[in-house]
Amino acid sequence: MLTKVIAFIAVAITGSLLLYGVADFPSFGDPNSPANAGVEGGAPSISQYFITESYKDTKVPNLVTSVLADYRGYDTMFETVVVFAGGMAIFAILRVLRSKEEPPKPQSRAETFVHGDHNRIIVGTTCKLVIPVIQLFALYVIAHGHHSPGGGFQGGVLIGASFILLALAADLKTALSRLNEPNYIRLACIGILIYAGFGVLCQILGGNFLDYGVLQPVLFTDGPEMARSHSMLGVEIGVALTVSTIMFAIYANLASRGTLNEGL
Amino acid sequence: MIDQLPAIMVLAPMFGALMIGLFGQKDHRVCFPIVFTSLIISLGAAIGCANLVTKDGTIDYFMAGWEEPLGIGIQLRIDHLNALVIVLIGVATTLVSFFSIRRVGALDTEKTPHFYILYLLLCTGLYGITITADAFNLFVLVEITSLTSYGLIAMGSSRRGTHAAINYVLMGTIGASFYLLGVGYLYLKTGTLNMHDIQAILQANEEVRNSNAVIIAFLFILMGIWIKMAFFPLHGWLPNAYSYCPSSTACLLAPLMTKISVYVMIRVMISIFGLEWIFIHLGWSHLVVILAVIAIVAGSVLALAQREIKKMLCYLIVAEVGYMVGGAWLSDSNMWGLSGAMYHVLSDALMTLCLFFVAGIWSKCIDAKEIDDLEGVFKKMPITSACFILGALAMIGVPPTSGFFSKFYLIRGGIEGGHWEYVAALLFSSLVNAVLFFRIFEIAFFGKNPPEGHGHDEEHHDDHEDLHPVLEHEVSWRVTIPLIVTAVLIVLLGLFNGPVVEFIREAFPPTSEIVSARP
Amino acid sequence: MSEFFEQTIQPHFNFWIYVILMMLGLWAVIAKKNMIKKLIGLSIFQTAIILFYVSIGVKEDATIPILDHHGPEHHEVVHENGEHIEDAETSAHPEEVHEKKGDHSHGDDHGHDDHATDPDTMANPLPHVLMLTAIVVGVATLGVALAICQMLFKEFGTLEEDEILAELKDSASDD
Amino acid sequence: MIFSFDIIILIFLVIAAVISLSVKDLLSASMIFGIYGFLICLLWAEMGAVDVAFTEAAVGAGVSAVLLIATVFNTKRRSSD
Repeated sequence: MLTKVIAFIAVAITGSLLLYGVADFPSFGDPNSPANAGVEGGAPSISQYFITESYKDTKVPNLVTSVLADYRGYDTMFETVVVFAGGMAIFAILRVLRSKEEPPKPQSRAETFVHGDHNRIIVGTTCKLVIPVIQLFALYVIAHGHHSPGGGFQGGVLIGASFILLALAADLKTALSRLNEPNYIRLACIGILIYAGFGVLCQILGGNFLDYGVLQPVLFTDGPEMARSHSMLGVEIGVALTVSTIMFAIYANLASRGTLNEGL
Repeated sequence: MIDQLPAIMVLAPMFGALMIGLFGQKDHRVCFPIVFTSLIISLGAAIGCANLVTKDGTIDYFMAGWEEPLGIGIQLRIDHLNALVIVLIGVATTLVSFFSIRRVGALDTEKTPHFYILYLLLCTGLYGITITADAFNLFVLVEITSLTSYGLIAMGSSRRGTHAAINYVLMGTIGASFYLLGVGYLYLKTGTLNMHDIQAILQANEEVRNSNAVIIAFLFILMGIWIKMAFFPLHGWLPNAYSYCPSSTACLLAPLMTKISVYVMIRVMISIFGLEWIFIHLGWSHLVVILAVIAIVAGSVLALAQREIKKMLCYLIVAEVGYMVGGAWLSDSNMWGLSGAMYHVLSDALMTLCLFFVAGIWSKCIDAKEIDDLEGVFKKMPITSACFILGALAMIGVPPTSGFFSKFYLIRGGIEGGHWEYVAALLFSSLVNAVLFFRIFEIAFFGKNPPEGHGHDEEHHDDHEDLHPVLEHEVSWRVTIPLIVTAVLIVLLGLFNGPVVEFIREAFPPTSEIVSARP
Repeated sequence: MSEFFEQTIQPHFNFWIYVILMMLGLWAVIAKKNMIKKLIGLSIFQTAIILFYVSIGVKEDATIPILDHHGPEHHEVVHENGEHIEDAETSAHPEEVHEKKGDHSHGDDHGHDDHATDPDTMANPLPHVLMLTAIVVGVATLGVALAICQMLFKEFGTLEEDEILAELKDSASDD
Repeated sequence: MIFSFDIIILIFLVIAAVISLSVKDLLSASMIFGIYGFLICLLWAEMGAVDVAFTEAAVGAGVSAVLLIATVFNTKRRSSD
């Protein structure tokens, strides 16, 4: 009861403070709000810069992709690192490496999930049909992230989800036989290495970290803009690699309590 | 090459982590060399950057080369405020990495590479937090440090440790979210995320500066950082999390995490909102100093009540956080309080590192987790105990150590700012520290009760093998050397307090601006 | 009635809801006893912040932040009582941009290479970018927290906080 | 952005959040949390944040819900609150 009272007081105070701040917000959807158009009398905002100039800089029509992978590429690299760190943390916490664990208790899941053979067949066949389509779509999302919503992260989650689907429909062993443990950690590392490798390559060629423009001579493009555009694709592939493997790794560890021998 | 140093500093540990992921899983012996190399590269880059700052002043580094207009890219900035902090991070992480070799081996051998991956990513996060000049980038890096430290704390800890870890996750995430929320309010009002750009807009535009949203933004950023640094009423997660986790983790997290959060608070105060606005326009200074006083007193009293060594040290951290927050908010006209707080970040990190090293060694080698277990430890482990005495003296504030000088600056700030309650709390806390540590000295030197119960057998044993216990119990050089280095650094930082404080003070805006604006 | 609606409710409605959601999440984190419930609360708390950020970037009558680079034939914006019904793939027509903000010198020639776009026709991309990162951070945190929950369950056999605390107290008194 | 749509989704969102937090069966709570994810994804698509909506559809409604369900299966399904 006491916690409820404390919670109520904390929530009431926080909420009223936030509402107090909301009172002098610009109204919702106002194109001239400071965030959208800069402070009155000041310089035009950076978001306007992104909308008007980013295509000239990068030749990428999807502004979100160009801001994500180029202007704020440093953030995005660390976003990938966050995913990697999360995967590693889950591994460190949960993974049981010595197989002294008790055998799985099947009766606990029998009460929630009743598998019939018919379900197996229907689910298995559906997954066989659906998983390649998901993966193909994921590749499209990664590759077409320059022109449509999507990009490395979304595509990566989709690939990871296709593995999770395989693990759910068949079992975890089947999914792990496609992508086993040392390999998914390695692939995750390679993903970030691709990303950071682009950055370091830029440093070697004389630019700042992630300054894709200087990659022009290496990528044989027409100008620095196209070099940026192509590098972004490379970077997105790195993100997708890390995210897909780590998403699967998180699921595999959580579903099997870290033993990796039986899934849901 | 030289202008790439900031990026190298942040990225070297990350590359180290990736290399371990690629090559370290099969053969664990390659892990430590990689860790050591990458940390040394970072430390070298940090020292290089600090050296450049002393020569040329502030270094700006624009990620991806997006300089104009300010704020479209991500800016890194190394100035007088953080130059020493990055060196501190480099030194502390390198020293702890030595300490962690044996520790991890004992813990869970198969997870060694993963421990080191988390360790190195944590270092990346800490470096990144310290040098970034982008408010949102700070959030991302804070999350990296948080996630890795959740993993490090929960890995291989006891039942209590696991419970502490989940509390830490909940509190830490709420703290980071509050920070993010505050940044969102600021972004909504100013339209930019670059700290210096935000400050320019706030200074130029009176209406924005005095709007509710900006005040709420400041409040929430502050609350978020306070949760992260375990400022007293929000400290609940810290003691259990740090005292029930593996020692090498505690040695890494306890000195650095809270101190970096204090640094972030000072950075936010100076680089986003501006001291003038905070101290004169808002006038929350008295309130925060009173909160800090409560934190100092509560932390000290709670520390006095503990029987476990690590828990006692954890509550001392809570008290020390009170010192630093209070010091930063003293708002004295010469900013001695702020300088003292920043100096105390350095000195307290070293003191905490030293004490946690010793606590880790004790808990491992003679299985001493409670104060009563320390009977006669000074005889068995003279080097470790000597370092412990030095760390304890610094904590109490005895002259040649850095602890004395940081308290000196803080008290000076308190007197000049007219915050007598803060001065009193500081003295009270020093007194409590003295009581605490002399209690330990007493037990460790003379034993709690004379060893009659064990009979003459043991004494006999001691007499005959005069030197042998020393060799037996004193741990290997890998642990002793970092400890001695830390102890020496405490003294050195104390001896060179003048230049260090002068160096830090260059980061503050000229005092006249604030003095002239005072009512 | 409609005027009241437009002037009082509409401007800040999103922000109110975000506060409500956020407080629901915060309340769950503090008051709920079950760890999974706390984590669901935490996730709601985080999505509320994301909702806040995305609401910052919304502009009335603006489309998604993807430039149309196939030439002008795709542009169609229907005007109806000052409300726009947009095709999701189009950006607004340059002519009408001029009506709204006459002081822009560019935007007339909407050719293949010159994509001078009026900023008001597109949602602000920056909050979207930031929130992509925040979502990722959120799921990583959720995963780690769930892993710790499983460890808790392994050690205590329960996920209710009061039972865990009681057991911790018992074991402490045993020592 | 269509405002009436906006309001309807926001109200549904609050309802979904309340139900998800008040249901005693954790499996249902996780499922409703997935629904919450889909609703918020819809809201973002409607606000013009298509990339965020896409990510949320994949992460919030998909992976998060699956991770929650995985944990619920491996622990207890009932909760006291």
